[in-house]
Amino acid sequence: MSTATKTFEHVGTRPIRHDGLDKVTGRANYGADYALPGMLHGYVVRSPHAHARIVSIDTSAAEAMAGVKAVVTGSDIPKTNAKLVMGEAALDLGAMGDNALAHDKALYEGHAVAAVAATSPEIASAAAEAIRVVYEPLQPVMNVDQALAPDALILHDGMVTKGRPKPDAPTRTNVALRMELTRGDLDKGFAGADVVIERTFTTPMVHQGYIEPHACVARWGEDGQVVVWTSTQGHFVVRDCCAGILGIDAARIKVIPSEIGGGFGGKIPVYLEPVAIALARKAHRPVKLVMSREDVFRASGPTSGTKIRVKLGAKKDGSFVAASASLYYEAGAYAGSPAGAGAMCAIAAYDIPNFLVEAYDIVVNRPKVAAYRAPGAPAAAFAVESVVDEVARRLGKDPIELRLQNAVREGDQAAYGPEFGPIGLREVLEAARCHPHWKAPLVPQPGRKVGRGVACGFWFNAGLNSSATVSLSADGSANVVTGNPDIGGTRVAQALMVSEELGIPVERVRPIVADTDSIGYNDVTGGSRVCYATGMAVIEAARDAQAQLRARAAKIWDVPVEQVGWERGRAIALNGASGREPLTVSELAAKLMHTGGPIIGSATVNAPMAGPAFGAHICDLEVDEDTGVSRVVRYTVVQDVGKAVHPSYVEGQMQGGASQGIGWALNEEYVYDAEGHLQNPGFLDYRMPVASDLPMIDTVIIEVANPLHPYGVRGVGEVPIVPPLAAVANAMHDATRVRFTALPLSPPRVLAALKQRG
Amino acid sequence: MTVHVRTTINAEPQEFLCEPGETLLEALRSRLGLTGTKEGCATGDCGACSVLLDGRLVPACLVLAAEVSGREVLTVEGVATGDTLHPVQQKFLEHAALQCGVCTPGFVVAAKALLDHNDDPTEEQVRYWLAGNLCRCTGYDKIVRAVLDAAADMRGVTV
Amino acid sequence: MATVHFSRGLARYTGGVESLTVDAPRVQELLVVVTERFPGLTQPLEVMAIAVDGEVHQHHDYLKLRPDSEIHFVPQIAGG
Amino acid sequence: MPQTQAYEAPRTLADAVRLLSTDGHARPLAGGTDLLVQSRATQKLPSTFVDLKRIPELVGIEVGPDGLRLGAATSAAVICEHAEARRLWPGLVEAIGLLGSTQIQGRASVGGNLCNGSPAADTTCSLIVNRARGVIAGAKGERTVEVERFTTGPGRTVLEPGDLLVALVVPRPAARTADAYLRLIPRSEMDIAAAGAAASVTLDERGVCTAARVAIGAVAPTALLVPAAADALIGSRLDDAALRRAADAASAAARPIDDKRGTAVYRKTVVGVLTRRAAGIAAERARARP
Repeated sequence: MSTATKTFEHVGTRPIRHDGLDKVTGRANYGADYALPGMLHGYVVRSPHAHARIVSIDTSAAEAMAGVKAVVTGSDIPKTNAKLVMGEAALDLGAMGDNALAHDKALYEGHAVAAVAATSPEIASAAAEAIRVVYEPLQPVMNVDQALAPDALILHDGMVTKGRPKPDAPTRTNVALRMELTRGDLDKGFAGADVVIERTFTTPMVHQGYIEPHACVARWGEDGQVVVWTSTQGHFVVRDCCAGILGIDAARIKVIPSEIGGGFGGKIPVYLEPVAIALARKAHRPVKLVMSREDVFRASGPTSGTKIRVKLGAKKDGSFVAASASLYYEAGAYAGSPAGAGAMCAIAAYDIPNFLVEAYDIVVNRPKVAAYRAPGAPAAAFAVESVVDEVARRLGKDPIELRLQNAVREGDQAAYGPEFGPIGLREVLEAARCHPHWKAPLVPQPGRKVGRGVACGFWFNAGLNSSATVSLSADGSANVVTGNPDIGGTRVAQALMVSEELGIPVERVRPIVADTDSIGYNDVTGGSRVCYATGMAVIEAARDAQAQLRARAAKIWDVPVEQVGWERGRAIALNGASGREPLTVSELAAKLMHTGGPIIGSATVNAPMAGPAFGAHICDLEVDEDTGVSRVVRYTVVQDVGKAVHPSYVEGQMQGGASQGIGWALNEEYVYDAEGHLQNPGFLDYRMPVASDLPMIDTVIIEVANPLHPYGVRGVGEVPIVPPLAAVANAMHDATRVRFTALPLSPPRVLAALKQRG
Repeated sequence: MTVHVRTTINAEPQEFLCEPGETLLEALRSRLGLTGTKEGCATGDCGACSVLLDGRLVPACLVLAAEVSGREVLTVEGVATGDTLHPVQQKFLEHAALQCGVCTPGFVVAAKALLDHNDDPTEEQVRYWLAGNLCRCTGYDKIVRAVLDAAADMRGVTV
Repeated sequence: MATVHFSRGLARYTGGVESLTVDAPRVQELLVVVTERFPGLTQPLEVMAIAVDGEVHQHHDYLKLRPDSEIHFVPQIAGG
Repeated sequence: MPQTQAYEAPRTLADAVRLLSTDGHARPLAGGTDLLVQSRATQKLPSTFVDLKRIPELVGIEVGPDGLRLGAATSAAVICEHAEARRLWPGLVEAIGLLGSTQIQGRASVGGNLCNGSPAADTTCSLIVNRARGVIAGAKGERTVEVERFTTGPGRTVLEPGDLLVALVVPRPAARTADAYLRLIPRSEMDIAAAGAAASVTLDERGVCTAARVAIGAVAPTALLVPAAADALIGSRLDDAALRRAADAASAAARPIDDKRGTAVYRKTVVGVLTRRAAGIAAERARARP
């Protein structure tokens, strides 16, 4: 059956999520909610310097304090060169261990240098103060320009630029990687252009801003078995990282995921877990570590600040003929910014015959960046979609028309390599063009200017590895077990898939996120992959169970299994075995023990590919030209989701991604002083959108089936953070006629530009 | 000097000992096992620890545990009546007004406080009332709709 | 014979050669042939994934090649 | 970090003053929204928290013939619910209503906002333009201080060790007098002001401004009373030209700094805009009054 015409009975409905009741009543347990008998409280000592050599650490006074049970430093974390293959990327376990507890150098303000475990939080923090760390402060390297300066201080001796030919002589560089994408003949392309726009853009380092700080409890059993309770996007990755960093067999570590209070990519790396395990090993008692909000801002997760140069050439008729772009991304303290992904997304929406896109991954004395929702793509889209907007204005073209004219379609070779299968960019743009929002007149309020902007966004989405089991109970209810922490409603989506396959009402399907000992390997909840890839595992597991149920029906009917079909959740007798009443799952389940025992369907998928997805956002913005204060007053998100399994949570992803992007565009930024001290490590001055900052966020779900998934599902969660930066900036341009090339569009910056405009 | 606190929490008498500098949030979570009240910032900027103190919405991270002697505290664990959810809780479920859910207890308590004194708020009133509750997942759209719908539901019940 | 395509960027390390036909059963053997022929490609290819007939693979060593397979090198995607 | 040794909730003013004057490291606790955050951030916990909220003089709001008396520890939420206060001092009550989120409103007090000594405190400018005075109790007895003299620098006030701000008293506005307060924050809520301006104007029967006070915040080490801005308004009909002159005077008086909340240039500009708008709103309100 083609997915386009496939009709669904359960998928596409909006049942109440199974974990919802516990969450609205306060019963759900998050990372910091665990407590064990005899548990100690940990405290992490962090560097006050952005860049410093660690000369010595004296822990003796702390260790001598009553109630202090363990102290650890970098010397408790073995140095390693090991890499861990995690899905798409290799994680550098050496860097991760050094980030968890610094060995030789503190590489950013907040870098962990030691940790203590004590019988109370108060004793732990007092002991932390008693730890004497002698630093030799070094000049901090705070941004791309400083890192690339000829006389720049080098963060890591021996760093070589990957992607470049091996140097003959040792080099000193802060550039961890250079990559490029090319096609055609750039010079010839630009020579044929009637309009060429070239601009350089900057975006600030921003944080994922999950509300739940990182937290974990670790227990080192006397039999050497380690148990970790933690809030993470991937407990298998926590297990494998801790095993690799500490040199323990993965099989000896069991990681139990808590409910997770937001991640957006920032809860993929391990920060606290190896430290908690090391403390628990020394103390012979369970240890709890919780980050403060300041720790979260200073020492976890942000995504790269960037500097991006874009040049785009178009003919008078609007067709794009050439593009070049250079992307410089701050990696933070260790290599690994999403510069490459940014480069691959930059012009992915457009069919451009000649291009050169190059990307640089640059280390600086800021926290090591973590993934953040479509990592790398929003900054690249801000730059490219701003320039596309400018080309449209220059040519007097409708910005959606211009994008439609150049939009990639099925069969085109993507700028980043492969050929596109069925994709929904044109459908998305058509829907945006037809949306009442795009046609509505702009009504300025007294004293305010109003403008409208539009922008596209693209994300690859990921497939990767997932396992699932579906087990049937004798009463006809079922458990579906996976290994992906549920951040935004994936459990109910998985239950819907089981309902679809087996005909069991969704409230009788219980979805479970199991620990690392209780289900096969699962890659992280990330890459917008859970509904897609883990969903495929769930569907396959359900179909496995369904096949077994058919065999049981065959047994009951005493017919060959080939004569048993499956329709709307019931076993039916096919021709040759007619006259037998269909058997429901409940009826079959009631006879399980008479027909061969329990039924467990299971599946493991290794999905190398996913369906890429596009979105387009429309933003109306009001700006007070006397103060530079702006507000988003109307916002519409249009996105191809393949197939919406639970439309409410699909809309929620679209709305949430958009609001994060709006925050990035308007007010969020890491503010460092010249010495590398973060000035705004709290929610007061790191200004994420609050309820009164935003309008309702309208959503339009487009469903262009993804042929790689049995229901046509595509990843949803990441695309919606890609367009807002440019959509907001383009709206600001529409309102003020000023092209902003630097984010955020904070009131002082806007007012300064308006004054300059005159 | 440990402080002895006698108070009422979720309509039940409670007694506990605490440190004089300990916050209500710390006492609820680590002494009383009421972990439904969450810590997102400990500086009063996120609303995850919202509780009602004598019916007034406050951040539990900026209240000393010792202060609640002789007073009444309502946490998210006390919002439902037995098995019956408060309309705000029910509407949060129906509207999918939560994703990760860690901000949800704070929103539930704050929204209940709003509807306790204004059962017909405008969208703008809901947004400003809840401006101290950060949610990073939803963009607030479904939360605001859920609260407005809960208000309508409550008016329907009482009219 | 599978055909390997080098982007203009990579062609800097192949002396301008933009494609090459290679007789190899699997990607692993193909890469040996390619890097023996163009040793300068070794480092640049470290940060690339491989697209075989339009499908991108990160773990590609044992992937079987067809006689008409088309191979492109594409950047790896980090995180997600 | 040294631990707090005691929590005290005295029932009388005398007990509170005694507790505070006998222990130099004791700190008065009203709403705690600044005190608790700062003591954690600086790792300096007071030896004793002296909770003021069980002292009758410190809590409550009264509007009488002489004007307004605000117990220093009264929460913002309680004040904002007082209809008569809202009617008589709309700008002041709006400023109080801007103290943080709904949750913070349930705790934060005007006294605390003032004693915290922040140049960006939302209530200070409004108190100043309304000629508010602080009633201070101390070991040496009671005294009152005009609010414009209360703050002496960032985080510094006229309070001496053992002193306690008991209440704020605000005289009843004259006929055809009204106030307004505006602040500039990047978001719609939850921010500290990058600049703020309050104005109070008095009109005669013909609509001519006979008295005015203008105060600006977050643009100098303390909130500033700006007589030059008031002078620009007095004698005018509060027309656009007068409002603009007041704005220029406010900008000229501002001595802001660059920080994470705004640039000096920005603050100097917008404090004028806020002054113009606040004075305009105050004028409209005054015109609507008998």
